[in-house]
Amino acid sequence: MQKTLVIDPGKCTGCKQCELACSYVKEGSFNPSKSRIRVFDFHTEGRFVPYTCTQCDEAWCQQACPVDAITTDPVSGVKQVHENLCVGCKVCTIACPFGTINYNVASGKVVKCDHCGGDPECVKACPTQAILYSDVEQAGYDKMQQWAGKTDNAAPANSA
Amino acid sequence: MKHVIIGAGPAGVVAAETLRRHNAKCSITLIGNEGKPPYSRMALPYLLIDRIAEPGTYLRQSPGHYDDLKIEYVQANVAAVDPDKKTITLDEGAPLAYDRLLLATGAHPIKPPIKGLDLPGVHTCWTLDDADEIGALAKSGAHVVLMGAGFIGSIILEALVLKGVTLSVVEMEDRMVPRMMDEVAGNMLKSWCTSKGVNILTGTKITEISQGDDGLNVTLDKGNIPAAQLVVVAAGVRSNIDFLKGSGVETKEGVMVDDHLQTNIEGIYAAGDVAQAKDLSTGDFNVLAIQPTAVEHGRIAAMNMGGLDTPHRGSLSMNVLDTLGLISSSFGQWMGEKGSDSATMVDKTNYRYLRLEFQGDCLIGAQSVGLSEHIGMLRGLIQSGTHLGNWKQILMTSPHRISEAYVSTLHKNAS
Amino acid sequence: MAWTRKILRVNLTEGTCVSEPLNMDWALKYLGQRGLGTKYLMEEIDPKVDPLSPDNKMIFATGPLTGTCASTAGRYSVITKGALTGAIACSNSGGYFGAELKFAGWDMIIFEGKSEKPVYLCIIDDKAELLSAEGLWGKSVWDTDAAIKATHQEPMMHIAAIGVAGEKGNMYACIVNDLHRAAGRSGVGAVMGSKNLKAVAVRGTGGVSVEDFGAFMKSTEAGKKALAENAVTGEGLPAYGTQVLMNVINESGALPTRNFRDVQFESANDISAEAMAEPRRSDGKPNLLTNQACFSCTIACGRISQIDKDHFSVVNKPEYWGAEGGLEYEAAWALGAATGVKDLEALTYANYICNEQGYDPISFGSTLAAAMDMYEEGVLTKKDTGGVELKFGSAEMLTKMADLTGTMEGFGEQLGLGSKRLCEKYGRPELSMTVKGQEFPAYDPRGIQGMGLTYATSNRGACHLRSYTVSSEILGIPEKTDPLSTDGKAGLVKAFQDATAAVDSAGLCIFTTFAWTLEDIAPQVDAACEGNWTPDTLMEAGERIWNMERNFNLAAGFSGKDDELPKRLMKDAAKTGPAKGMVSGLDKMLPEYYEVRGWNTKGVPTEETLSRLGV
Amino acid sequence: MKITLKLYASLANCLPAEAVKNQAEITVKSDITVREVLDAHNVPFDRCHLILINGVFSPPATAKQATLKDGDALAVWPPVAGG
Repeated sequence: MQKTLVIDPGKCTGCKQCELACSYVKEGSFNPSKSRIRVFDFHTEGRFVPYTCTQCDEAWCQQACPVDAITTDPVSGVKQVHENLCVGCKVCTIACPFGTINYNVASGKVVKCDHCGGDPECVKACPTQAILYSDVEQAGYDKMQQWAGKTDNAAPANSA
Repeated sequence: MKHVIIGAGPAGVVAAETLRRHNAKCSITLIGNEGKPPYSRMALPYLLIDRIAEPGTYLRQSPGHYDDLKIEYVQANVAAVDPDKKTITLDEGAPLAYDRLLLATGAHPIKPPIKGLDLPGVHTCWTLDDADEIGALAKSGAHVVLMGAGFIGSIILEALVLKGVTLSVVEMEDRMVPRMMDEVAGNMLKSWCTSKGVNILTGTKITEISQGDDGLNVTLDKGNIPAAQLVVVAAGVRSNIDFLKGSGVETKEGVMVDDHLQTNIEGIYAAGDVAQAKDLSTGDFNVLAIQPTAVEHGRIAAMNMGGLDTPHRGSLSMNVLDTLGLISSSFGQWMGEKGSDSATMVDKTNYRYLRLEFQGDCLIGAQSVGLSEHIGMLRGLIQSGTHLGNWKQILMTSPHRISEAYVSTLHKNAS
Repeated sequence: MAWTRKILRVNLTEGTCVSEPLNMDWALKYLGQRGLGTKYLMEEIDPKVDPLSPDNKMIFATGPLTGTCASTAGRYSVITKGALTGAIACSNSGGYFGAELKFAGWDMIIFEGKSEKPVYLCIIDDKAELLSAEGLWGKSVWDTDAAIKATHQEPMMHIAAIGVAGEKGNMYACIVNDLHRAAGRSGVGAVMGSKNLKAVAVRGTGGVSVEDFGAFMKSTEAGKKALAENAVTGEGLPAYGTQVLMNVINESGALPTRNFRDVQFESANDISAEAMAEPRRSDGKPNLLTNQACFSCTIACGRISQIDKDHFSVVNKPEYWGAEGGLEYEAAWALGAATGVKDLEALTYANYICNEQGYDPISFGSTLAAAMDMYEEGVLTKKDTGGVELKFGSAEMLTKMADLTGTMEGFGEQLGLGSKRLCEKYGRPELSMTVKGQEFPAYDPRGIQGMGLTYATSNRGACHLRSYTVSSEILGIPEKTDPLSTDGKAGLVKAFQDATAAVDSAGLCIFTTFAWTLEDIAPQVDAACEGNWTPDTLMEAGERIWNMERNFNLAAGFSGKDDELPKRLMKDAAKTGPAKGMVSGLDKMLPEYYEVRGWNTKGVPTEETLSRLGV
Repeated sequence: MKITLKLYASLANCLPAEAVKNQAEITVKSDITVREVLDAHNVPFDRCHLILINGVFSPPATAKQATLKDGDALAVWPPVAGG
């Protein structure tokens, strides 16, 4: 069963525990600027929105990669960057219409959320269950997918 | 159904894979002509600096990838296309029949009509072979002249500097990357490169190259530079369409295609650098020789070839560049258009720049320097035509808040 | 590890920013933030300096845990000689600024001297520079925040700034970071203003490491679990915030009302957490919008509010219609009960202005209450107040005075003196409810006896955050003591003071101690830091810090005589509630306190005590 | 006899309908215990952390013994804190 991060901004308090957990696991230190998940703070709305890769079906990043450094895990559907293959050309960073694959200057490679191999640290670190790891059928995901569809430069297929 | 794809760049390979994904049985033939597995020109600069070995440039990494997908990979030059007989002629061997044909022959670097560009030591940087030859000449301490500071030139620029050469860049336009960025950004890049010890000559033309005692003498329309051990020509590219002469396939700058990426002849499609296809921003038909467009074309053309009616809305022009550590990008109508609102933030001291172009409350173009976080959002906003509502006004004075605007409007649209 | 081991020294007179190594010998004795910052200040300034002179220094200090994933580990403190008090000042703030400073690679910033022209400090990782703030001078904290982010095209920057109050020398001006979190007390913002320093803007992209990640992740996870499972930190604080105390303290007969004339406020419920959550009659929406956490905090007690657009305070002022930092208990008390105002929306507005222009709502409300007291007694007249009737209970007057104090105009300039100076100026010093020049917070020492000793002995002047015995005396945490008794309070206060100093020095929030003891905290500090950190060594560090702060004050000219409470609390008995008929028993507690502290009868630490602690 | 019942924070749900500003005057039998009052209003006793009778702390452990007299105010909170 494919699972995805289901984010409920209504529950987010803006504590950034997700960013700390992510950066610790991925970068080996507490460093929100290197986190694959980022909490946006809409101060005048009193709203906090955790934001990261939706592992979209279109996989713009994967398609755009000129050296096959990004693959889709056949079971989980997660798009993974293979560091040994990534040359750091950054084409994926402009191709991804969500802006969720980013260049890491220190490593010279791109980085993105990979669900920590099926046990996402951000989910475990969130004190308010604003980030859950659930089946893709969960509400909300479909809507994100619809939006993703709008960014496709192919119009919806009539018969797919 | 027999599908033949001419050209084994990203457009061709993605098309072959897409065909296979949607049809397990059809016959797919992919034709390359460089005697190599399909590889990516985007990766050449990284090969030059030994960050990767040649296999690292291959478009697909798993061995047996094409065999596994039952994609027949053929090495040949295509001499002609005969739409009446539905065959193509190869330079060797028997003609090849097709039911559907994809022209994905890409482009080739332009060699401007300047005397001396055929001399040894003058190279374009387009193929694996080119990279080998440049690599051999670009020795530490050598003086290298790079002709052209467009997108491709600027990508090679970094690799050359990292090789330890002394570099002079000669660009005839008034700034670097003139077709990707405006004066502010182009000059920011120039000043950055200059500060890193690269001699950038803009508004300057190479008039002649000749063999001298110390190397190649490069004559300029103004000023002088030392003799060079290597001249790299990056003066733009042109679609590979010569083989279509007389075929009846309509060409202008590239192969003209409709909104299904089909040419004027039924059953023949074109994709990638060779296709003159719809530009999302303008609605005009242009050659958009960039990697993401090649991939999109390949996928959409293949869907249509396979019988899945898939209109092409148009591709979005976009580029990202890393110039000696300074990252820049441009998207869509970055130069704005008539009646568009422009918001800019300039920080020359710290080499940061952001320019947003709006039509109404929609983003239609953008360029950035010194920003690399979430830049894909710029594409997302332009391509989706998202109405930014109140955020438009905020962005007019605070363009740096673009990612907040994006997430905010994305959530409103998604919920 | 945990420490970045780097200090940024900013000489405002010279305009220089220099990096220097952290003194690790001191770090191992004073931990960080409050303790270590105070140690540096002690070593570098003459305690007798005029707080507003260039010779005073101002230190922004993080704790070793700041920036880590330990719950609440996002704090920083501003340490200086306080403008309001002339005593050691250490104002602790949350939000995100402290962690960002750490991510930029700095444990501490030491500001010295005075800039000739307004400047702000811009730190982007290891690059620090002073930039002109002439275009920012006169701007509010909020406008400054937006302008600096726009200038640097950096939405991820975190900014600590002063508003007009700090620029114009409001004696209780604070330093506000992240728009509504403040290093609030003792006038640290006035010190910043006196140096012509408008703001500190930070963007950090480096990481914070700890000594033993394995042990650290284990101990911080256990800590977070304890906070989540504790009913107070896991449910009470996130749902109701600190404001839930309004009814508790009122019911207990310890809610200082109308400048401590009364100990219960008849309208307490109107300005309580319960009222904030209640849909308004006017527009059907509650005042409270949501809760917000500071960096790394798994409690999330912060209130975010929205004022009714039609309320008189904001009508036709759309800039105040959005969500902003809402009322916390202390602010609601000072702006409400202390002044007798029961209009929740008016209090919320006044609180916004405190954040926007950067001044402490506790001191402001208390000072306004003292002014009202003088007005009602006829000492102040309309002539003094610019025509305003300074009567207890007027919401319109409150919002007007908040505006004027923010910009230091009209009578606002007088209010900006603080209660002590204002009352002295008008010949009624006894009406100033202060200790060492600092206004009281929201607990009446007649109804909560331990708080009387807490206020009297607090090194930064009257303060609840130096030993929050309310926790024990009212809430029963960690164990219940009788709020009306003075028995054992000396020891209780000392224990709270020392433990609090340790928590403040680690980079953690004191609110964790509703669930944590030093037994929970020590493993987290020990895993993060070099040195041997146990509950005992933390407690000892806390005691060392307390004595050091005391020494600063003694050297600054304070003595045991300053460990006193205003006459009203010693002579005028509480009129209602459980404490009816009682006054503060400070005179009984103080000698005992000196004894348990190892101080002589004049309140001076003995040689033996100092040498035992290695001060 | 009459007492004033005051329930705060999450316990406010248990207040009688006529309650205003978290309190209601209720009629109860003489010598009623704290526990009996709370049970009569379905106040979850395990959530009753802070019990004040006329402002004076009454330990929850003694709720079954602690009796109220006419005119008393019984105020109860779930676990809360502030600062």
